[in-house]
Amino acid sequence: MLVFNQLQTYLYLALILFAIGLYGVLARRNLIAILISVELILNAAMINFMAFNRFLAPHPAVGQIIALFIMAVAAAEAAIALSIIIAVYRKLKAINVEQATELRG
Amino acid sequence: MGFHLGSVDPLFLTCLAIVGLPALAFGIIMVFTWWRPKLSLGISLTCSTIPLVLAWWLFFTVKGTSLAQPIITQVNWMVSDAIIVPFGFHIDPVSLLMLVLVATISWLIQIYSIGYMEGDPGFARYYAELSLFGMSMLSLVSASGMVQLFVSWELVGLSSYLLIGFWYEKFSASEAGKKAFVVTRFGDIGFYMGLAFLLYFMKDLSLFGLGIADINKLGLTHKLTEFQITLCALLIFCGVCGKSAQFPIHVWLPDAMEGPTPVSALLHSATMVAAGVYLITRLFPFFAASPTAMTVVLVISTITLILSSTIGMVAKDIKQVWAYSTISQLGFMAMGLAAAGLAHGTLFAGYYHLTTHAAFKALLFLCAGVFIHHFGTNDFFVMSKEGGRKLLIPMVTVTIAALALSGIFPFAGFFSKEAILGQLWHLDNKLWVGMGLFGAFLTAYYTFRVIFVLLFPPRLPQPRGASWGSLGHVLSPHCPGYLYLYPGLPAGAAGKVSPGRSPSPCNELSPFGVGGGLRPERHRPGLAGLGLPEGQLDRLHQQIPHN
Amino acid sequence: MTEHLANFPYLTCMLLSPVVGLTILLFLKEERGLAIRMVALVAAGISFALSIYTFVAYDRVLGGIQFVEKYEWVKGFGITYFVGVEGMNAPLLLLTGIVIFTGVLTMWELQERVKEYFIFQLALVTGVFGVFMSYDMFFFFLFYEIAVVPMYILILIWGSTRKIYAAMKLTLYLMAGSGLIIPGILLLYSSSGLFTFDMVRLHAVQFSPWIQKLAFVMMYLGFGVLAGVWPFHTWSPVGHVAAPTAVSMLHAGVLMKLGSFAILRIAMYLCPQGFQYWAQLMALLAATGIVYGVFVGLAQTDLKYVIGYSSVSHMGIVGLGLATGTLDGLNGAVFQMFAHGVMTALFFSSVGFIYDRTHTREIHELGGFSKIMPVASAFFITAALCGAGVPGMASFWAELLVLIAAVKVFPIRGLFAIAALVIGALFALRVVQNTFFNEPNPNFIHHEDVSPFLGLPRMILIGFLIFFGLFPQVMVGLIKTSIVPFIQGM
Amino acid sequence: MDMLLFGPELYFLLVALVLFCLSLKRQPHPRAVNTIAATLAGLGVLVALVCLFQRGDLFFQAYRVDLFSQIFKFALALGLFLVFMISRNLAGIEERLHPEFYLFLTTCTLGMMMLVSSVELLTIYVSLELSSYSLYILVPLRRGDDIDVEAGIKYLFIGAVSSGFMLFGLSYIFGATHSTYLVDIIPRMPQLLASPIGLVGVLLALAGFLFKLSVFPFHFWAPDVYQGGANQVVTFIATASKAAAVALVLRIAALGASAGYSFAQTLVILSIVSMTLGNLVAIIQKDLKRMLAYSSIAHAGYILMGVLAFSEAGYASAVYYALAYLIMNFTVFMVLNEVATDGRDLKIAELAGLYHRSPLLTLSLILGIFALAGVPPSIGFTGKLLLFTSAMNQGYFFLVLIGAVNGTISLYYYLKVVYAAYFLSGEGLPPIRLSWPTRLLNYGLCVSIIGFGVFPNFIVELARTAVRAVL
Repeated sequence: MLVFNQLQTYLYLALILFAIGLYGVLARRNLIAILISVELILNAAMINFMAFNRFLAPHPAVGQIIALFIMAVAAAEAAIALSIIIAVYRKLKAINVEQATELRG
Repeated sequence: MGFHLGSVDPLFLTCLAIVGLPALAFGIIMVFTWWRPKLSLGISLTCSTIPLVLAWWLFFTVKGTSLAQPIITQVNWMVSDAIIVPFGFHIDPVSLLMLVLVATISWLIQIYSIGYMEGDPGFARYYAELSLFGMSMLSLVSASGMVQLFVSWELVGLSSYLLIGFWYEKFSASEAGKKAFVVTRFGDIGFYMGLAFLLYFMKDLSLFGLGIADINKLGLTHKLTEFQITLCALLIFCGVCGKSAQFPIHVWLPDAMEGPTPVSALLHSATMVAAGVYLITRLFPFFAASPTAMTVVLVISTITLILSSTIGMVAKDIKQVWAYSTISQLGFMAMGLAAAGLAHGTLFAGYYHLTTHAAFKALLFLCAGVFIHHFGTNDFFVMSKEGGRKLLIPMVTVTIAALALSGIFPFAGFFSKEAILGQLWHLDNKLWVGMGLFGAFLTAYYTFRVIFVLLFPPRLPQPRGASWGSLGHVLSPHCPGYLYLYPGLPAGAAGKVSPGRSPSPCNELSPFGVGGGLRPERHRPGLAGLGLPEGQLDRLHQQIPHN
Repeated sequence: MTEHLANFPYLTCMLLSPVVGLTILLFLKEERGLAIRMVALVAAGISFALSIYTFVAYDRVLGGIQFVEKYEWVKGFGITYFVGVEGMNAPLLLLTGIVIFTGVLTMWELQERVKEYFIFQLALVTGVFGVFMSYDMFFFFLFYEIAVVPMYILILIWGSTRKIYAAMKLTLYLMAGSGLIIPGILLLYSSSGLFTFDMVRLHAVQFSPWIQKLAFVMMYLGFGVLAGVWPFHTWSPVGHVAAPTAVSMLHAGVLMKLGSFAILRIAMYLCPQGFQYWAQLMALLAATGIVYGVFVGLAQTDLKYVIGYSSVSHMGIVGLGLATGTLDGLNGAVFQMFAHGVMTALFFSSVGFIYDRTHTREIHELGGFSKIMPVASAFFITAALCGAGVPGMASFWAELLVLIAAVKVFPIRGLFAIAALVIGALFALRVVQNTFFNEPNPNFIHHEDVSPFLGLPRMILIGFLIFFGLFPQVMVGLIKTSIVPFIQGM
Repeated sequence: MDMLLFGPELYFLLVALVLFCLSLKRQPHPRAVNTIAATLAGLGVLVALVCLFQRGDLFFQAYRVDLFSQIFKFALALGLFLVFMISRNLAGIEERLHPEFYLFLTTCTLGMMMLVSSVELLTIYVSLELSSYSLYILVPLRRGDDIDVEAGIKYLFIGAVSSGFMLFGLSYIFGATHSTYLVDIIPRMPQLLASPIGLVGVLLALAGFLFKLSVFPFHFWAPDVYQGGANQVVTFIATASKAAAVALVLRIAALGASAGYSFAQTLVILSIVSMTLGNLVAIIQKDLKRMLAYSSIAHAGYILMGVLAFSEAGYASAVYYALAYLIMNFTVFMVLNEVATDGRDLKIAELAGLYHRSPLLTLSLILGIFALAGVPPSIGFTGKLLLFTSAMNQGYFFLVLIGAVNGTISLYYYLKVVYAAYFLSGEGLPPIRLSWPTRLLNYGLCVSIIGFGVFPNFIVELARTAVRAVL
């Protein structure tokens, strides 16, 4: 299929993922959901890197390397985020951002 | 430093000494010796005696000047771009005479005040302020530039304010001082604006120091349009109105009598109030160049004359009477000057009256001071009841002065008034001379109302004990004043009726003669068949072309 | 003068003397009151002496900028340390010297937080000296701000009468002014193409008319706030009332001059065409300020308010003089800056003394003060007379020059100004009358008069007023040496 | 490989290891840990100083050591050392967690040091995340209320989103230029920026750094984190991390230097909104740290003025201002830490009577606040004026005007602090005793605030030399 062999396809895919992630970050109230949305954004970036690597700069495997790095870093991020979310849950007995309203002004 | 004496002109130095010494006295007393009355008195007296001597010396030695050719000796006081302010002296007969007059009267007042102000807590301050006044007045009459004149003018106002409000704990006194200062300053707005306008109109002259001679030249040569001259002259006349208490801003002068009586005598009758009239005299050619301005002056002064005379007729306070009389006489002087201007005549009559008036009005006030001091009241009806006529010497002198004021022959007042009426006669509209005569009549009326009330009390009072003794006590410190004043007047007046004498004014001057400097040489036909005195000044003045 | 002396950094010493003084003060213990005062006095005294020296030693024949010190400061941004003296700033340096020296003496009896007080005052003075001597816009503005900001603390701690409000208002007004000044200065800096803050070099640049108009109006308004230009003056009476005595002296006496000096020094100097364009407005605002100050002042009952409003009207004269753009007007404006500075310092120091003793400044409460404190009263009366424009005092000449020049250029506005000023005499007299004359208030009878020591600073001020009143040429001649080339350059 | 080239990073890596070992102890002695950490950090400053003039490339040109980076490394080391100095009384964090506090601050510093040297996209990303994650952990470390985790979660999510943005933007840049090396990217930028995709890429890439710098619209975290985090942690975030962010913003913005109008205009708008918003909201704040947070948003706006000038002068002034901001903001935080001995949040009104409690602290506070407000003769003033100058040189008249007006607005709330410290009386509050290192620190800060304000030439020249490498 020709469409899978085109850069645009992947770029649009990434863009859609990015948009979904952004929407999730802004619209969701559940901390876990927000975390997943953030991961979606990162994934969008990863797809971009891979796609560019594949179609435009094939010689060095930079894009792939970057994608690997992003995975690792995202994993670390998820670990930290989850640990804080657990702390939040312990203190507030909820993981809803609406509960976190102490800081205002 | 910017202030260079330049070539040291002895005349300049002399004048500087005359003007500067009293200023020095003021400074020294105010800063260093204000808590030591005797020392302050000494300083003040020294610094007024030397100017007195120097003024007289100048009067006798300076020759060859005229209104048209004054001796001007000056240095630059401040040099900005278009504004160059000279500091110096304008010596001509008019200023010389006034210099002598002012120096003498202020010296006398200082002498007179030794007793009058004795024991006053503000004795030193009083002398400092008198010195300040002397300095400013001397500088006013001899100033070579308009700015210097204005400076002195304001300083005169200031010292007058200080002296009127001398007893500042007294609410009325400080109010009166303030009133005097403020009211005269309202006039000064006009003066200031007039000067500013003069400079404005004279834009093309980059080096225009506003010297008096320059302004006069301006009037004579009509470098400005008549409208401009009229505008400036009228604005300057506002200042004159303020200082010389012309209608409608004469209101301060009667209140100014709150000050110590010597102050009233000095400032508010003889010298300071005359400054306005003197200014018109000074700038006579300039004023004369604008008939409109002169007409305004004439109208205002006539109103002043009539109005204040009528008020004087009902006042009960002796000082108030003399105050209103002063206003009316100032109006009279201004009338004379205005008439001279309008009729292309000479400036001399009004100015002449100024000098004679200075003498007899000072005398009137000093006598009033004696009465007030003696009876402790200002009401001459009360004085009369309590035996005012028993004070023989003051009674005699006051009567003589009153005669002079009323213009009775052969006293000085007669000649000067006659001269003014003569000027008025030359005007086309004879209404003015009528008004002048009416005013002169009113003057005689209110003057002699006081004299008659004093002389003829309704019933004789119980004789007060030790009348002479107390009189002596009161009079002794004042003697020098009388020495000058009351023999002086008849002598001066007498001089005027002897036309055949030598024409030189100087060598014939009686040491007592205030009006001596104006000694006439001959008469010319005038009003009522009497001669209009025509002095040397007058003659010199005629050399100035009138356009 | 030997070569050695000629190269001596007089101006830097003048500038650093307060800095050194305040550094020493930082390390002195609060308890050592006398030492603190002495240090402050010596620091102020050195500056004072040097300011007199530069005033006297300035070579009037030679003219130009003298005592120049010039070092490259920040190369990359064209900032130079460039100080010098010429005719227009020598009087103002002298003024600053006078006011700070007398100010320290005036505050000799201060008891509360003495050390800090003098620290801040010396800091403020450093700024003032700096502004007057700087020829580099960066340093000019730097010192300008240094002079303005300590006011906040000085008023806040040692002030009186609505001080919190006053301090905040004053600071914000002045800082808002700075907000306009910075873009104005930088506009000139960057559009010159020279990338230098050096005013003398910038002066040679012909800016486009558009830039001149824009930069001028920004700097005029910005500096005008400090100069008390109507209608941006409202901070000034409030601030003067709230400030402690010596600060009022410095503030009304010197600080307001910073504004008008800056308008002259930067705005008019660098943007002559902008000035031409806005001169009408300047004159209008100045004349309005004069009239307004006089009439509002008449209605006040607090002595300091009276003086505060009189400052507005007197600073209006400075503004009017500047607006004329003529030699006479500018001479007069600079002279007026000096004269008004000394006069107001005298005013405030007299009022301060009275307030310290009686704790009131209400005119109707202080009757007959002359009876109780003749000397203290005499000082105030002298100042009042000077304020009323009585000849023989320095301000008379300044006003004369400005007014006559103003009538020439703006006849109607000039006449209004003259009328207002003469009426201004009422100002002074009403105050003098009600405060010092009449029956003494029995509450205050026991107060003692000014001691000779405290009288000394006031005497110095009066001395300067009268000296320059009698010999105005000493001042005008000096000012002229710099105004003449200034006008030619415009 | 010359060890000195990688000296500071290696050194701090070692420090991190040491601290890690300390954190393994069951009952660490807080004072001892602090002494060790502070000493090590102090040595770190020296190491950074020694390496100041190193030049070279490492790791296949992905890592460049030049004056620009070394200056920032020095600043970071200094910042870390200063924060450790004021951490003797670390009341805001439980004692058993103290070694972690030092450990993560050190790793964060390490990350930032690598960040300022990175000239390759992946390196940048990894270094950035290293420093960010350390901070994500540090913020919720605070003992007590729930606000710490709340702040932590906000910080984390906004940080994560912005780094997602950045990554997404970087991917476009990579796609368009086929390289991850800035050296290769920069020459290709002009044609790239002509296309919308390139512009979007650069702007998105900036997001990550604008987040660190708390520029609008990535500023939301700042007030909450400032208030929620432990005082010392916030001090670090407000000072050292800001400096690193400036360095990176400068590097990335240089990519857009040739973009011309639209890119610069975007930055102009961000700058104006940041400073206006920050200043206006700061006015109503009662909590000192929150106020400082908004002020930091405003200051980020100022710094952008230097960035968007895209000139040597502009960059130099931004560098100068970043260093200045480090010093002056630190001064204020130091006072805050000394006053809030129990690690609580400090209301502005609680500064009352500070003058009587400690004149020295008051002096430092006033100098710091005035420097933030841009009052001469402080570094804040000089820095701000240099920023304005360089912006004006590029013709941004209205930007400078708005900046200057903002200066006035900001003065209002800064003066409230001065007012509280100087004027409100704090009856009955005990005097604050300062240890001699703190005293020395106070003197040092005061002198440098004034000294570098009046004699800025050295730093400015250094900065100019440094930024030549970037542009």
